[in-house]
Amino acid sequence: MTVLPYLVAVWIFLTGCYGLATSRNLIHAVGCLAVCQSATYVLLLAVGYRAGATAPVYSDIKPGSRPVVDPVVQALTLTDIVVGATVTALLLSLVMQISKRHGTVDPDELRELRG
Amino acid sequence: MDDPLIVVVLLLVAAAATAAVAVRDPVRQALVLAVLGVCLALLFTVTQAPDVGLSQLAVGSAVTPLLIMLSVRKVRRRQQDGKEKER
Amino acid sequence: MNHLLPLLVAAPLLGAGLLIACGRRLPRVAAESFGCAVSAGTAALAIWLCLNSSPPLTEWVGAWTPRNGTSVGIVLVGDGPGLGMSALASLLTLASLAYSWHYFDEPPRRHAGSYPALMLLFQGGMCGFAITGDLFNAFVFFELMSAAAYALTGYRVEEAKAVQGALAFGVINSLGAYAMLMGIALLYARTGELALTHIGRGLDTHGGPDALTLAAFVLVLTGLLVKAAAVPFHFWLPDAHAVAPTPVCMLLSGVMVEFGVYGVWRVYGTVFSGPGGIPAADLERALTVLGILTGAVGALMCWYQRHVKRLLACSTIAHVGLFLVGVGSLLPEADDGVALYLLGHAGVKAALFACTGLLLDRFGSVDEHALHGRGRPLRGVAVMFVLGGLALAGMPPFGISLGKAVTEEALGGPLTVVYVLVSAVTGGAVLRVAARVFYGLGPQPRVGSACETTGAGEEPETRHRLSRIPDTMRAVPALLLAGSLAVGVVPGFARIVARSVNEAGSGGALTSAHWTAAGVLLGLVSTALALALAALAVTRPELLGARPWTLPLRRLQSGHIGDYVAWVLLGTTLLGALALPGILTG
Amino acid sequence: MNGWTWTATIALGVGVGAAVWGVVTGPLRRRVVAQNLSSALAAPGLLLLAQGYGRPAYVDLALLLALLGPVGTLVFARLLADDLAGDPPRAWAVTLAVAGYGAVVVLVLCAVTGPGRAMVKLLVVGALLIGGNLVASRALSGGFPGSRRG
Amino acid sequence: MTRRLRMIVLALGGAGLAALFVAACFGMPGFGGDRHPYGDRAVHASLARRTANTISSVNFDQRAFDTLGEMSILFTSVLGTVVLLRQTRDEKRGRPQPQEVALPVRRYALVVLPVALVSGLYVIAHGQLSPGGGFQGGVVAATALHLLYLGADYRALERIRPIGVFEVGDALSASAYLVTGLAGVLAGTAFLANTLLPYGTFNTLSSGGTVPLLNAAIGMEVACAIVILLARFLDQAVEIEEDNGKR
Repeated sequence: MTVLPYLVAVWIFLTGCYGLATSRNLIHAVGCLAVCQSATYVLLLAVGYRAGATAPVYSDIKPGSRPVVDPVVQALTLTDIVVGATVTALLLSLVMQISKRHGTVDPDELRELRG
Repeated sequence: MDDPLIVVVLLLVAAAATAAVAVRDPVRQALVLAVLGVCLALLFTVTQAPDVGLSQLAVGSAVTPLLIMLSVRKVRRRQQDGKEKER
Repeated sequence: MNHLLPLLVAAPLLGAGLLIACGRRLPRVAAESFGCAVSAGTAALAIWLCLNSSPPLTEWVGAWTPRNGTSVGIVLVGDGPGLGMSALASLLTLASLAYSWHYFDEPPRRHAGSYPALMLLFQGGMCGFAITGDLFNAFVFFELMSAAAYALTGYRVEEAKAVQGALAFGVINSLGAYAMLMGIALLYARTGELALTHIGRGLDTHGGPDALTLAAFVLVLTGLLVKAAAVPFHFWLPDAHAVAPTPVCMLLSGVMVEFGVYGVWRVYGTVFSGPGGIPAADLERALTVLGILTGAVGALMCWYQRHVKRLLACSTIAHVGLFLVGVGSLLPEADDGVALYLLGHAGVKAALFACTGLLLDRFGSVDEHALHGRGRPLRGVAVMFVLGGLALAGMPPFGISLGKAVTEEALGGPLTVVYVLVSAVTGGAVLRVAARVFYGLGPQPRVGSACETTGAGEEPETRHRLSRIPDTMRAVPALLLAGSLAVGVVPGFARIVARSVNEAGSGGALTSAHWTAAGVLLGLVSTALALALAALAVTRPELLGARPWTLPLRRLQSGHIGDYVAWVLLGTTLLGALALPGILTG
Repeated sequence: MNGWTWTATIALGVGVGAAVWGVVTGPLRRRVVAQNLSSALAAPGLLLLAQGYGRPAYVDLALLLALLGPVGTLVFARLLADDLAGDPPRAWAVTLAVAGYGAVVVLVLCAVTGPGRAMVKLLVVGALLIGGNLVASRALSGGFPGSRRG
Repeated sequence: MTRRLRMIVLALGGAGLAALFVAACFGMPGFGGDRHPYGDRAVHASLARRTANTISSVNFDQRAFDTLGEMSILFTSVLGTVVLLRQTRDEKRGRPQPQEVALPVRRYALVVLPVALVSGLYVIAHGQLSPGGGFQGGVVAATALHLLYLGADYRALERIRPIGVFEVGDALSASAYLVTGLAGVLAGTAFLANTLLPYGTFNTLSSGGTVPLLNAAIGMEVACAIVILLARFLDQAVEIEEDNGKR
């Protein structure tokens, strides 16, 4: 158990990479990149977890009454999720333009840049 | 202390992520990504990160699927137009 | 004065925000002037801070100054190299904004400010990355400069190549950034800190290096080396640099790629150099092997290109290899040399891209073969292009040559040969282009092989093809070359650079950087070699033409995102394997 | 762990596990239904967790999921209307069962909480959850007739 | 490069990376460990500044400079998307056609829209107290508007969505974040330091100094950003078509 969350994060990252490398559709590839990114969230939060603790949000509990988990990793992850979505949008807009200019979104059929 | 719960949700996330890669059609992948978003939100909740869970729910449940589906629609429309022109 | 450090980031970002807020009303000239003014102001601030950066400035953002040695805030470190890099980035941004002044193709309707705003955001990202002393913050600004760079690379959406190159750039760099974030998470798990120096201290207190240290090192370096385009992480670079608008290329090749090298230097020096980090011998092995590989592959790819922008992009890869070799030696003298080299290279490479942009806008092509002899009327540009080629080859007294000489002296031995050969080949390739395009020397080359990117059929970036070249576009490369020359000849400049680099990096071991007879001689040798190669290539094309054994190497550059991702993974494995021995024995 | 979290573990493991399985396999009509039910199956789990952890603040998560989950399904219903028109999903039995599960969970929690602001919030979540789920199912099975484009 | 070669390279690289990762995992401190020095300091600092939600305190006070960077990435990506999805010379705009929507769906959309909007604002406003904040609430508020597209049609959405206003709002809220930060420099302390505002009473809406201000700026920026982003994508998918196209 003590390493399972880390191993799951690694598994997700590597699976995402595999999907990215073997993808036949650029939209699918961008989706795989999002999967890779979610691996980083899982890893960060697993690192910040403390057994038996609760969230460091004191709107409904008294400060100091219960142990709390690490807020720093949560702050790092939280902003990254929203920002990750917009970067995904940026990449998707490039995919749309590729589909317009090349008439395909299959990376195997893109043959403009070589050598 | 909350071990079984975390293990169950971790396995759900791993399964959904694997499926999101294995499903090759972007439409179906978008469906899996939506479910992956829910699973991730559950994972963030059980690791006591409700803020992060909210962030994931807000982004993953509607915005990301909408972006992907709109891209698919645009790409498909183009390809249909292309085929009609060829005829 | 410390409080002014965050302004290096805030000023360009605020400028961009205001440009977008008012951009719908603003006429184009006003938007562009505003962009130039903000960029120039930031550059001035960076230079002023740089001149006052001894001893190094530190600033805790939000006034979270440490209590009992710990803080919860983010620290900014304004030492010589950091401020120098932000000054360089700001000056180059200013140069590219001036270069694109008024000439650049029409902005999207009602979005006159979007191009200068993106440039300012790019500048802000680079400045932030340069001065931050916090690992996660470095990642954030790393992403910021990447996001701006993707958008700028794909700016000409009507070009099929541009969008494809930009997507490859985006996907590979994002993947690299995620790898870096995984590495940061591992370091946080071990040390529970995010400030660079605290992480380093945390690793040291934990004891000797183990698998976790190695994995964190490899992952963080993967992100940085993807940005630096070291082999085998380099595939995105020719695709992106060949298609980006010329002013953007100036920034990408001139300074963004170099930020990867700077990041490696900074992260190793502050995080992994202690007893709990990666042993020096391992880093030396890893960076030297990757650097030599990068130099060799870059030089070969550079020589066989006919698309001029692609050729310049490949030469950037080759020179990055040389930077890595220098940084990997961990000698203070080599650090000085690389710093000077980097400054000189930025000016020359940006100037060469600017000249190529002029060709594109004038003739609608950047193909060496198609342009054969057509550049004759552009006398001034020809002179600048030749000077750029000579400087790239290492001709004294350009800054590149000085930097190379200092580094070569520090490295000594066989690595000097690598330096001379790579400089000669890349410089020779540029001189070959100059001879063919601007002077029409040699026979018209025959049609090349099927698997290469030609530079024909490119759209000019201006509204119309230029009939005469605007003065701004001519002045910018001239000034850039002059700057590169100044790095080499202004007395005392090299000493200042060396002092500030040593103050920041090598624990105060002061060394001096100056011209030596051996250095001048080596510079002249590589220049002569480059001239000889160019002359041979122009007069006897078949002698140095495509060889069958180079074909597989060129085929690897396939334009396929899946291939590039596979290579990135292989690169991390390679990096891990190269750094492994010290972990096993230590 | 207490009874609430144990219940949540089983409910989430079985419910969301089934949703993941459903969205990965089978024809498109089954996948969209599974996607729709995933939010309806997860939200009661989140409510149970909030109770089990003793953190009323976590109810916000269930509220947001109940609100946005059906919106996500509407996205698919809207943009896949053409694909689904020929083969509309028919899964009313499952949908109603899941809605009933949500109702039971909400009512049990209401009974435990007792009257007050927290109970109102729970009821709102329940209403959004069940209403959204049913409407989204309706949308999937022909909510956008005559979809051309627009 | 052939598919076979790619798979070989991928297998080699993946295996190496996996080995490295797994070895590293076994060197990590166990999951749920008790040592979080930075985290503990952050909790103390947050309570000292009377911010009930520690995560908001980290985001908008202690590491506000990170959030500045993240916000700029958001701003950049949106600006990039606007530039990349512009209407090019060979494209024209078609009129979107009205869409038939089944009555229950339409009613649901119209009922939920205000609820979602209010929830979004609630999540933003309570950012420094309970879970939530500008990033999450902004996305919810922006999503709410798009119920009009889902429940009615694109024309209805366009009528209430003056895109120019959102673009200006996006840029202004990004600038507002920066100006709040610069106020600290002008007051002589440090960038993004709170110099003017009192920290208020613990667990009330106005507690936490600059946190609510920066939180609100981010909320507005994110909401505007997502609206613009979706508007560009909807334009592409619904309106913009090639000039020589058949339709």
